[in-house]
Amino acid sequence: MIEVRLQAERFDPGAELARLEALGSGAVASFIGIVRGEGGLASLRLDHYPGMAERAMQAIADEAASRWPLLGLVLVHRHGTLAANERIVFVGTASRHRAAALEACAFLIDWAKAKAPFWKQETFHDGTTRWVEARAIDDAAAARW
Amino acid sequence: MIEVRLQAERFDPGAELARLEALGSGAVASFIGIVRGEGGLASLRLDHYPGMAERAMQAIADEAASRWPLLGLVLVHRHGTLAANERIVFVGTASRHRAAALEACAFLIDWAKAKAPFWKQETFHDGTTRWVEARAIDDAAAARW
Amino acid sequence: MLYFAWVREAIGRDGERVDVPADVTTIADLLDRLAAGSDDHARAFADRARLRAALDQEFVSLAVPIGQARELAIFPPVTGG
Amino acid sequence: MLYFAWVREAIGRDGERVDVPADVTTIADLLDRLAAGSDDHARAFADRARLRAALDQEFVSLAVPIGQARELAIFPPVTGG
Repeated sequence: MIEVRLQAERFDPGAELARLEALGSGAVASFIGIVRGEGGLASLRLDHYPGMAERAMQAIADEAASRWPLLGLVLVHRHGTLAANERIVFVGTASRHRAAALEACAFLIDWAKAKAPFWKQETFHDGTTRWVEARAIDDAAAARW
Repeated sequence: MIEVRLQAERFDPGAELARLEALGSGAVASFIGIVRGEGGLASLRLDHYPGMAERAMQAIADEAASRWPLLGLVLVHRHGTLAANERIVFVGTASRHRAAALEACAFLIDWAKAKAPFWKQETFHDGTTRWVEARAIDDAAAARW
Repeated sequence: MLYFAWVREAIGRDGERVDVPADVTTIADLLDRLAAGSDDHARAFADRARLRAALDQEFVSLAVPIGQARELAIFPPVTGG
Repeated sequence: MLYFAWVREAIGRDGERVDVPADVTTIADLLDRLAAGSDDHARAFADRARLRAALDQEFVSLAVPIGQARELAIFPPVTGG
């Protein structure tokens, strides 16, 4: 089961995990990225490149599936406007081997951050907006795989 | 928030994750270990060393909290008799940094497997039982941290 | 051409049809040409180190020839996840 | 002393009170002494490579002196998680 979803709607990590757990693999890892509401942040807007974003997510998922023995993989990324404390991204992996599940999970979020066409714009309570700057550390995290 | 629980009762990963997400850290990682129902397995019994098991789990959690900048950490391990597809262990971490959350999560399950006094006994559908043998790979996984 | 994030805001639109001049080879060449003809483009393309590109939905360097590609996108380094 | 997993099954009980003889120093010494006095203990302690110990709830090697410890546990390598 490889499942990639780009959506405006919220998602439920417990439900995503339950589907991965039902595969009977024994080891399920997950990562959730959430909007931090600090520094006066009111909301986050996720701009994306329609078409390419889905393709890039699918390519990243396929790459993970080729590198690790996974029984299941779920990658969900939201777009549009998100409030503080809303979930942005979910990565879940199921494998017979815990190391494979955990490593594939880390790989997926590292590559999703560095290689999928999304851009974050912050809006603050005072009305100002700011495009989030890319960080060299994210490229380095993606390059280690 | 550091929370360590040894319990016979089932747990709900979605509920555990929700509490970690509510800390506002932005990055939440988790690992779930589940009884694999293959090879004719009917049930798994988890023997443990009362008193020492809780102490070892707490020490492992404290070690993780000292090594990574975590806002939250949950380690739940069940004991007693578990059916196929039941959850055995939950590890969840919350951090501002995704690498910290993911690494601490991997550390916690590696050390829980190698350094907490639990023993698994398998019962098969034909009535036979077998104590699971420790694997050198688990010691190696714990030693890398 | 498609523009995303602050590149889109600087240029003031999310894309435009561009016929690649015969003497333009690479993406960087095309950005030079567009910058020469419009202040908005000049401002958006001023700092090439802050720009990334995708040609027919594949990430490429600005030094890559455009060739027969049908879709070119210009945007800042990605920040999703 | 406390026994867990197949060590408990081999000995047939989950623990017993043991007064450490004056000429016994290490955990291994004590296992030798108990094995000499009971077939069940001898069988349970036959392969020392498969045994682990905790002294007052801390993992230790079998070569460690028992000293004034109040609780000694013998068990196979752990397999939880």
